[in-house]
Amino acid sequence: MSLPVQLLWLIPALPLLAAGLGALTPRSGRKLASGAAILAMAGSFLLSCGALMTALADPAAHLVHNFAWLDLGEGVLRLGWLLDPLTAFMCVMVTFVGLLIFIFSTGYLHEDPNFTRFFCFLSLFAAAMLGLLVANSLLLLFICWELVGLASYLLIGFWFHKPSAAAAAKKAFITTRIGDLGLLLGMLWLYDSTGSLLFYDGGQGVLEATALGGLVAQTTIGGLAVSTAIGLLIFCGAIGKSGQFPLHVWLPDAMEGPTPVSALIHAATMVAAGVFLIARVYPLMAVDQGLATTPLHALTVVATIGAITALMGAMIAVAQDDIKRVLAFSTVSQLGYMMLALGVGSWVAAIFHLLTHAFFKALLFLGSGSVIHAAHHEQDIRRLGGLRGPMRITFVTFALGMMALSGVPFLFSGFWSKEAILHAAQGWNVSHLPLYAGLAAVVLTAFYMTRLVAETFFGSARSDEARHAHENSPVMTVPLVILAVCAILLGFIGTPAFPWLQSRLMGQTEVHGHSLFEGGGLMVLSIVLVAIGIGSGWALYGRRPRTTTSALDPIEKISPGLFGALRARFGFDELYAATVGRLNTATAALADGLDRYVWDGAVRFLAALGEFAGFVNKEADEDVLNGGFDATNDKIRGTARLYSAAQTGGAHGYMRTVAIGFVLLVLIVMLGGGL
Amino acid sequence: MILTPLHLCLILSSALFCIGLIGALTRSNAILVLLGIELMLNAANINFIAFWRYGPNPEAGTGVLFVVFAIGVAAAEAAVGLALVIAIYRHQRSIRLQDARLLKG
Amino acid sequence: MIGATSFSPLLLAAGAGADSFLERLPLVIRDTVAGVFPAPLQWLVGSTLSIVAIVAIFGGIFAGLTLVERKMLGRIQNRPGPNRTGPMGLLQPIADGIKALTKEDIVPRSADHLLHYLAPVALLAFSILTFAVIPFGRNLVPLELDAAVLYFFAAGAASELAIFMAGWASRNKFSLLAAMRALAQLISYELPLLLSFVPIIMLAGTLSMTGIIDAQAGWQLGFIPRWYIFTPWGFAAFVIFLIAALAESNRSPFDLPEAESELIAGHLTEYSGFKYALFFMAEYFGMIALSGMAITLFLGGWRAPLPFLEFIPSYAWFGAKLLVLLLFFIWIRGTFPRLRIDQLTRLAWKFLVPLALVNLGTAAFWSLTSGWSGALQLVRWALTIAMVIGPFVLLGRGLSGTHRPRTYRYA
Amino acid sequence: MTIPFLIIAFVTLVPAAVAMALRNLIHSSLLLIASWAGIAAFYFWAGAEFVAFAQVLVYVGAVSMIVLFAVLLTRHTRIDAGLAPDSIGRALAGLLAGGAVFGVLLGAVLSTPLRVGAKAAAQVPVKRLGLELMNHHTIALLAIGILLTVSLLGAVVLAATDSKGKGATP
Amino acid sequence: MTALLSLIVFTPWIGAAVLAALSSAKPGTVRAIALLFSLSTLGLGLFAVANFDPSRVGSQFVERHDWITALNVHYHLGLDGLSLILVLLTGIVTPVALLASWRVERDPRLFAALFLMLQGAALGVFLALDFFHWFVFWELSLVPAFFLIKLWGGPGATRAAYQFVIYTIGGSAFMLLAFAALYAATGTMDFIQLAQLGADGTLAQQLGAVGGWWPKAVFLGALLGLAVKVPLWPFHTWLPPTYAEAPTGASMFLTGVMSKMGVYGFLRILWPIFPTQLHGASGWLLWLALGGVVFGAFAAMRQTDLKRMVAYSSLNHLSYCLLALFAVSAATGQPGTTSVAAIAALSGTILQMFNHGLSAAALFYCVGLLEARSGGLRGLNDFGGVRTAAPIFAGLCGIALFSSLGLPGLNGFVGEFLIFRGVFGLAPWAAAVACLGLLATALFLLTFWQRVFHGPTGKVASSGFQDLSRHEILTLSPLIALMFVLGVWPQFLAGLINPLVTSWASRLVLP
Repeated sequence: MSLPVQLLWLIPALPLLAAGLGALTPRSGRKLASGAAILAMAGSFLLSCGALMTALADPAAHLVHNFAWLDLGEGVLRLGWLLDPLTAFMCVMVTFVGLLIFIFSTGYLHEDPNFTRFFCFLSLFAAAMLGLLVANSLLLLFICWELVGLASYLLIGFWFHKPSAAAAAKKAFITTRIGDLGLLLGMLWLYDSTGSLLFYDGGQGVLEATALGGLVAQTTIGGLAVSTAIGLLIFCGAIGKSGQFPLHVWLPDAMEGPTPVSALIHAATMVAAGVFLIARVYPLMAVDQGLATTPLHALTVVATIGAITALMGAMIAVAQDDIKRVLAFSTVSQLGYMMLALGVGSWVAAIFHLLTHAFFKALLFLGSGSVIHAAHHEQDIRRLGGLRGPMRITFVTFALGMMALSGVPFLFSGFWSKEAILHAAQGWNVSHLPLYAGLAAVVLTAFYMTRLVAETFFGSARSDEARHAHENSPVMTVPLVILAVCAILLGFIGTPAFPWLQSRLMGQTEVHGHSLFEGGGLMVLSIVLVAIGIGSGWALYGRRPRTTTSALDPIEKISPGLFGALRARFGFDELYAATVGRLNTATAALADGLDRYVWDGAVRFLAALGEFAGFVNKEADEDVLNGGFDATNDKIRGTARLYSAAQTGGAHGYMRTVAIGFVLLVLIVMLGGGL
Repeated sequence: MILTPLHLCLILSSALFCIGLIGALTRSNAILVLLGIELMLNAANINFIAFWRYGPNPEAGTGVLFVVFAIGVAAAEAAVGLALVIAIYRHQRSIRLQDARLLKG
Repeated sequence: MIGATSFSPLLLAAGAGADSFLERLPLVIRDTVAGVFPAPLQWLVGSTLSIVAIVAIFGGIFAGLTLVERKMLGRIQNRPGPNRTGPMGLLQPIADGIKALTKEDIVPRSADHLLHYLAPVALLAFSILTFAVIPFGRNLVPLELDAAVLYFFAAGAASELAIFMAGWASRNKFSLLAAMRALAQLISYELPLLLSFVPIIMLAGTLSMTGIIDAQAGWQLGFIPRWYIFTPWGFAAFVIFLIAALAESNRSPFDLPEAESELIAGHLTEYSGFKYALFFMAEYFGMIALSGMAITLFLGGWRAPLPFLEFIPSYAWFGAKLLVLLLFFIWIRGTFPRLRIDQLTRLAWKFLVPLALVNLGTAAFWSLTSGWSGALQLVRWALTIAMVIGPFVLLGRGLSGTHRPRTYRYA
Repeated sequence: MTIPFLIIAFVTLVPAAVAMALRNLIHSSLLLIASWAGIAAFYFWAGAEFVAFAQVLVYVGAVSMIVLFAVLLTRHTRIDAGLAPDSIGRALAGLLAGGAVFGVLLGAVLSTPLRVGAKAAAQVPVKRLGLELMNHHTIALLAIGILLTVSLLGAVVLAATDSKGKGATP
Repeated sequence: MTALLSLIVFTPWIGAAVLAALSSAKPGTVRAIALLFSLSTLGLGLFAVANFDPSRVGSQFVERHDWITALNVHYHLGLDGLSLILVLLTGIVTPVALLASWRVERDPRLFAALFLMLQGAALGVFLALDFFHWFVFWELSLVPAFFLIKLWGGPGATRAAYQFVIYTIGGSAFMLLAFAALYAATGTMDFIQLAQLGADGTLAQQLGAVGGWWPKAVFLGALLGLAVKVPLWPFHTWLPPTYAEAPTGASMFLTGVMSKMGVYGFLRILWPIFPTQLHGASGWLLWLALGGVVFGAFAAMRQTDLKRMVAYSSLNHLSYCLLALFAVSAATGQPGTTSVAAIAALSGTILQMFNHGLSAAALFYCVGLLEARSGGLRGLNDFGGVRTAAPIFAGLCGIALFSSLGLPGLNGFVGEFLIFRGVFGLAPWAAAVACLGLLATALFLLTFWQRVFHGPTGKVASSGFQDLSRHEILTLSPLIALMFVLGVWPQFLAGLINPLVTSWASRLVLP
């Protein structure tokens, strides 16, 4: 089955249809809404597989279908679909993970009164996300980009009666919108410079040689090449959406949404959209690499931000107690990894990690969801514990996901993708700092994941909720199992010896692998680091499990200051509240004050002047005219009385007069010879 | 003098007109007066048709159109006139025309 | 003079080769008989023949119909109906006729004798006059007039006079009151009746019956005839026409003028014997004529309903449609309760007339959008149906909203 | 040719004249209706089919009804029967005036030599009339429509019973 | 056909006259009649669309008759793409506003008649091509608006109504003077002739002959009249109280249609007649427009009265239109100015006018519903959790909000994107600053939604808060549906104005 590119729109259209159906379904139509959403997703999955077949038939080609959307006379805004291996792989991943999460959600939200609405929003999200993937136009991508933001907003705020959820939703939307404004400006600039927003357009697209050559040839403020400036502005959008430093603050709060949402949007797909965006416009980002004069290369910034984020996220994750927050910061950290990979020039490694991460992080989130559901919405790992026994399937799959994330060697997909990134970072000739940050994050990742598993599943149950937990229904466990299998197997499409995925993404039809042990030193090092991380984690949390809810964390015992800073997430939220928030309030107060006092005051002053003038005028005025015409009227009345005597009031008389008058007239005319 | 069909028609219409006129002039019943006037209108219509039929350009159909309009107007006139009669009757309990001389100057 | 204008009885169009023998049979018979007479008299003989044929055939139908009506009403009311006279009561009409002829003709002493006598005659004459323009078959139009529809209603309008004469001449206050009431009803319902088919004249672009039937020739989608009833506005007009026709022919549920329980049978109180039978006959003729009109205007006249049924002669189709409509009338009589006089007039003025006026606009829309094709065709249908149903619902709501018990001002 | 015309003229004039002389209003109305029908016959004879039917529809069908209703609604008990005091003088005056008009008209008609077009009667199809009405005479048609509407409303208002109940009902 | 435009303008007035005559009609009848007459604009507008030839640049369906020959005044109506779009907007917003006012109990006949008068006047402004009756319509629109606000408004309505009328009349008095001067100098008040004179520089010469500062003074007079009407920051202080105190239906019309009269004036009068002067002033005006964009949004953030908040959002949205126009004017004659950017900016302006009309009307209606449901409350903090009680209301209001903040896929985005695209090409720094406004808009609109609809169920929401009735859904649905349609298929409107805007771009050369 292969899919012509003209029909690519069907992939997002199916979930969109399901979303529309869901919006119109009344609350009681639960089966209808969820069934339609799942069917649509399955359909999209099949179509995506078809698209993948098409793309793999000629991996180097960028199949496009463009059409005019808005004709402005001289400038025509064109949109289009694009099919290449990047799009196809992403589509398959999104639809597959999405399908599993949809199925999981039918169990997770079984008791929610707004069940139909949830599937409407989920389908809307899926539609927007898939639209974003198939877009061949930065504008279409931006439209879908904003729509996934909307869907994310709606889903985070799904339990809108919780003030924290409503606030988190708003925060997520606003924070990502800050980044989006950068993207918007970048897009405007790009459009203004090249006259097109299509990625590929038979040589006319912005990612093709002509346009790129033009962009890199001009310079702008500070000697930056225009392409660099545009690239950085676009990267702003990615920073916001992918929760990169310094706009990462919304992502942990976004965990207020239902857990399947966290799994789908804030782990597997939407947050990866930033990575996808940079990978998509990679030619634009990379075009300034050869330019010596520019003070800054776009990719350097990407790599730096990525490295900072990876390290910072991993550090904060160590000290979080909410099971979902740990995973959220882990996501931030892993996204940093991907950015790092993009920055150091290996976008295929980034996509490889994106794909594997999507599966195992979705697995972890769904696992945590399973735990939360079983434990009656208890999310605090200090109050959980001992779930290994009652929730065997969840435990096993969660442990597999944890090992994949930690990078336990050889068997797990996370290992291979992470190796690819570290390998690329080692090969970056600008700096080795990203490599060191990445290596540090490896240790931390292994450490905090071990902590998480140990606290949640080992030891003894520390609360009533945990004690009464039991395994969930198959509708929730089966997706876990499937995802776990994928988390293991997916690594084998991109091992160094058989880098099938990388080759296809690079547009090659053949696989060029090399020996596993080429550059083996780094691999050994990272294996050792993983072992250290897991070992120390087990030493601190696994051997002597926490016994009471209020017991201090082992690290807190060692260094309360560091642990406090980490738990407070380095105080970013407070910092922003103190600076940006205040500035915002002050500007608003200024704007309002200007209105109330300055402008309105001026108006009032003018009005007072006017009133005074009116007062003077009134005093000067007095009565002018009086008089009548009665005498004249009397005369007219007298004349009229004369005529009225002729009116007898008898109709016969009048008629007779007319008849006689007629006769007389005729006689006069006939006899008088015409007067 | 030759009596053409047109002459005949015109005589017919004159006769009808005068019958209507005499009726209107002599009868005291307002309804009959109105009917007399209707007859006069009809006589005029007969003239239109006659002149159309024997006129120089019967294809144009102007006479016919004129009559159509005249019939419409006559119908309106009859309706309003008789309504007036009823109103007068209700007011004065009489429809003798000479009783209705409110407008005497 | 008259002959020169348009009087050519039973217009001869025998040249149409497609016509089968059966189709031409009535013409052949007439021409054969007329051919016996010398040429100058032939038109006279031909006309007389058609008049005789019409009177005979429709007289027969009238006779049959009285029987059928009584039988059907009987069945509806769970009783056998007439079954004593002849086999299955088939001879009942003849018995009725003999009875009417032999009954004493009573005229009130103070009655206006001349008018009392003239009234039933005039009524019947006017009823029969309307038959002159109805196309009974492909070539069976007794009088081909350019303004045939107008003629039909001009002749029909005259029947009101006869009713007035009957009521007034009887010198009976009930008769007179009932006659006035009947007139009010007839005048009220003449409006929707006329308005209902104005769209058809508009669309067909002619007042000629033949022209209207020609305008309904052809098939939609190959098998649905292009009759006006198969358009949304046409259907609405047909329903209005049918209701108004029921009222015009004094049929139940609008039979107040002559119902026994209302003003002791109204203007018929003082009639008996054969005069009464004439009234009776005239009303049935009126009903038949209006049915024929409905068939011509809405049901494609003598046209066959399906393409492969065209071999059946046209007059047979006309007869079949006529029968269906007449049975429908009888069915309605057996089903609906009678309206009150205020409900009756309200229905006409507040419901049927506005509806018919709106329908005029709907038909105009239909005519203006005749160029729409493809998907627009669906839009056209949807809009037209909405324009039919919307006013119907709104007006209907208004009508039932004002339906309170009658207040008796002078009781 | 002229025989039908003479018959028509007879049917038109005689009922009209009798109607104008009769005491019984109902009878004279019915006779007038006959006269109107005669006029319709004249139209038909002259070839104006459409007008003929319109005449029947409007006069025989509609105006007659109004007249009859008006007569019945204004009928009252025997007061009308006697001659009004001034009516003989008025009748004479009316007859004289009418006769004078007739004389003048007849004189005018007879003394005018009229040339009759040699053409046969022209058929004006209804469709042509309709097109004429809708094209050249649209304004007139609209005016007639407005006039009829207004007169309908006016008639209703004039003839309606006073709502306050001060007028007795007939 | 030849009198189509007159028919468009005067049918609402005929409706007002009919209503005035029906002294004893029932409220239901009155409302139905008013709705029918107000819908006539939409019907006739669509008829005009069907017969409109978008490829022709000039006015179509022109009616030009001598009127006051002594003054060289003509009765001159014409319709081009810009007018057409505004006529359509009027045709959509007015019926919806009347539907929204369905529950007005106090003298619905007068209310409806005033509303129809207002509609006719606004249509006259959009179609008149001679200053004489253009100005008559312009001022006539104030009278019904005044009474609508004063008689049916909230507690502070009287003051707001006076402020609104006097402020606006004050502005237009200067404009009248300016045109008197123009007439004295040129002898014509026909917009097309004046634009011709303005384009080739004759106008400036003729005015300059009177006195060196005359062209500028005349320009400033006209500018002042229009700036108050739009309003241009900082001439906007009448706007928040007026919109806040007016009855819901009137607010919808004021923001949906009347605010467009000002922008229309800028596009139809100021720019074509005074291209040089506008170019000279556009540096300053650009800052003022930016002030409207940024300060409008930030001031909205500060408001606790929901109607005032939406009013400020109107200021913000309309400032985008002016921003685009001023950017085009500022770039006029500059080297390297591309007409593509100017076309995008101007197309965006027109689309934004239409889109703002839809979304602002919908927002005012939503706030009005909140007010009606809660018995007069409309504070930001008076609600909470309304979404639990009224999910449909929350959903539709949310769509309107997101349309207003420019979410792609809804109509607001298209106009704003085009404006930004154009402004970026003409004055990049202005686009960058204006982004702040976008952000602040999102912030306060989401705050609106969060405080009112989200959170725990508040006192208002828990005490029997009804979800939308069928009538209310019907009122909102045309607006919502159009938001979606125009968001996905803006070409429908853009196609009507393309050649017009393209021809405008030729004005990029100064005389």
